[in-house]
Amino acid sequence: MLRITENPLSAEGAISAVTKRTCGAVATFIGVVREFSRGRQVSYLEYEAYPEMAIAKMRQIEEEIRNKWEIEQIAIHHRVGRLGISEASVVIAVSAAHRQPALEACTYAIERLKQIVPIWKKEVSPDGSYWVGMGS
Amino acid sequence: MLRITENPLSAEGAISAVTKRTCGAVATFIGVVREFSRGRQVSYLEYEAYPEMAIAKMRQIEEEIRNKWEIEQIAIHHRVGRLGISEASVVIAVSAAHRQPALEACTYAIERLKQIVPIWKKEVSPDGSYWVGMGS
Amino acid sequence: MRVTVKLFAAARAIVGQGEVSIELKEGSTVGDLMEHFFTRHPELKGIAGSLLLAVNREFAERSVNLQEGDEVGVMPPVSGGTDA
Amino acid sequence: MRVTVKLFAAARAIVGQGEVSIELKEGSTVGDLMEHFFTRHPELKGIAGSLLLAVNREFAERSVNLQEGDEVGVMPPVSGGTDA
Repeated sequence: MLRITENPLSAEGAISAVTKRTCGAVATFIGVVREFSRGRQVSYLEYEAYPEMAIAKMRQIEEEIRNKWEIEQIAIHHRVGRLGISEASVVIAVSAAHRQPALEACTYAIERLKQIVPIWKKEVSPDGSYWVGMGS
Repeated sequence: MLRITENPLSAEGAISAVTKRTCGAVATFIGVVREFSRGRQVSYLEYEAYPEMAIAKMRQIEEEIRNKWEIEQIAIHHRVGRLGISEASVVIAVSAAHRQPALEACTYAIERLKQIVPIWKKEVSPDGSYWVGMGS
Repeated sequence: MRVTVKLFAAARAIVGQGEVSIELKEGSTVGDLMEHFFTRHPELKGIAGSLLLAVNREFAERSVNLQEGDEVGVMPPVSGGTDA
Repeated sequence: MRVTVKLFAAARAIVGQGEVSIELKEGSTVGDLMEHFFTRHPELKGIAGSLLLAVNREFAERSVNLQEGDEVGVMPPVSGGTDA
């Protein structure tokens, strides 16, 4: 359920993968490429990962979540490579018997992903390209 | 984007409908039929709506959300009629430039839906059927 | 005056009809209308405390005055969305 | 002893390689390894304060001692997920 891939992401696929007969709720978060970033027009993004460590850190996030909330399943799928406007960079889907743990765990997952999962993006715009996160 | 329907719901459809070029985040909540409810085995659920008032109340929820958060689009799709285990009863999708309003508004939408939108369910189990919410 | 009453879920099951047209005296309130139903369907009175009422698709108290042509909704507490 | 260094994003762009194998003296730390890079790539030193370091896929401080065969990650602050 933890995946780094160059292929387009499917929210429906992640939702189906986490839904079990005991689940009453599935919360998902989808990060998509915006047309503008920090005032700059974006042509496309290039995502790069440290794949083995990224999967290990996603596993850590899953463990943290299972220690905090009663959830059933969690899927975290992150895309790498070139992504155009409105394409999904990340899909997180969390299923649980009840809505509150599903929603809270989903929010936690995207916050932690942005903190500890080694994935980077380069914004490519008409006037050049920029690695994001280097003090920009 | 506010809909009561007898047809199966599509999370992907709701997500696509709310995603615009200015969006960086889409949060969704999917309510699904659980195999067990309050300790009883569920065979299937029958959802019934007061459709005109339900749509009016969904519109009220959208207005409340737009007054509280900077969101782009919101879709609330609720299914009525007979639903089997693991079928989706409700799909909420909220898009925004940023993740926090999308996630918070999505959580708010399902809470308010359960409070003010006139939709009811009857649980049908092997030993009879029960309208939910009547003090049960 | 004549009002349309729409009943839902357990309220519909008890009354046996989803929609009823009723003639009321001028000046009748939602509460007066409910008494009409309680007389004919004592079982409905048993759940009276939890019933929600609406006039023209907006939740309303029993003290609200009805007008010719109003649509009154009689319904149990809502339970949509998800049980989760 | 020999360690493998993997560089990512801006760090990879500055060094011009994504993976380097380096021979170090016994007892070297992550910080010693970084000095090796700073000498050869002064531009990397310019972003030294924000670089994240990992040993065998776990974040590590510069004071950590390296062992034969370790995999060291040199990377900018992460920016995955979404900009939103």
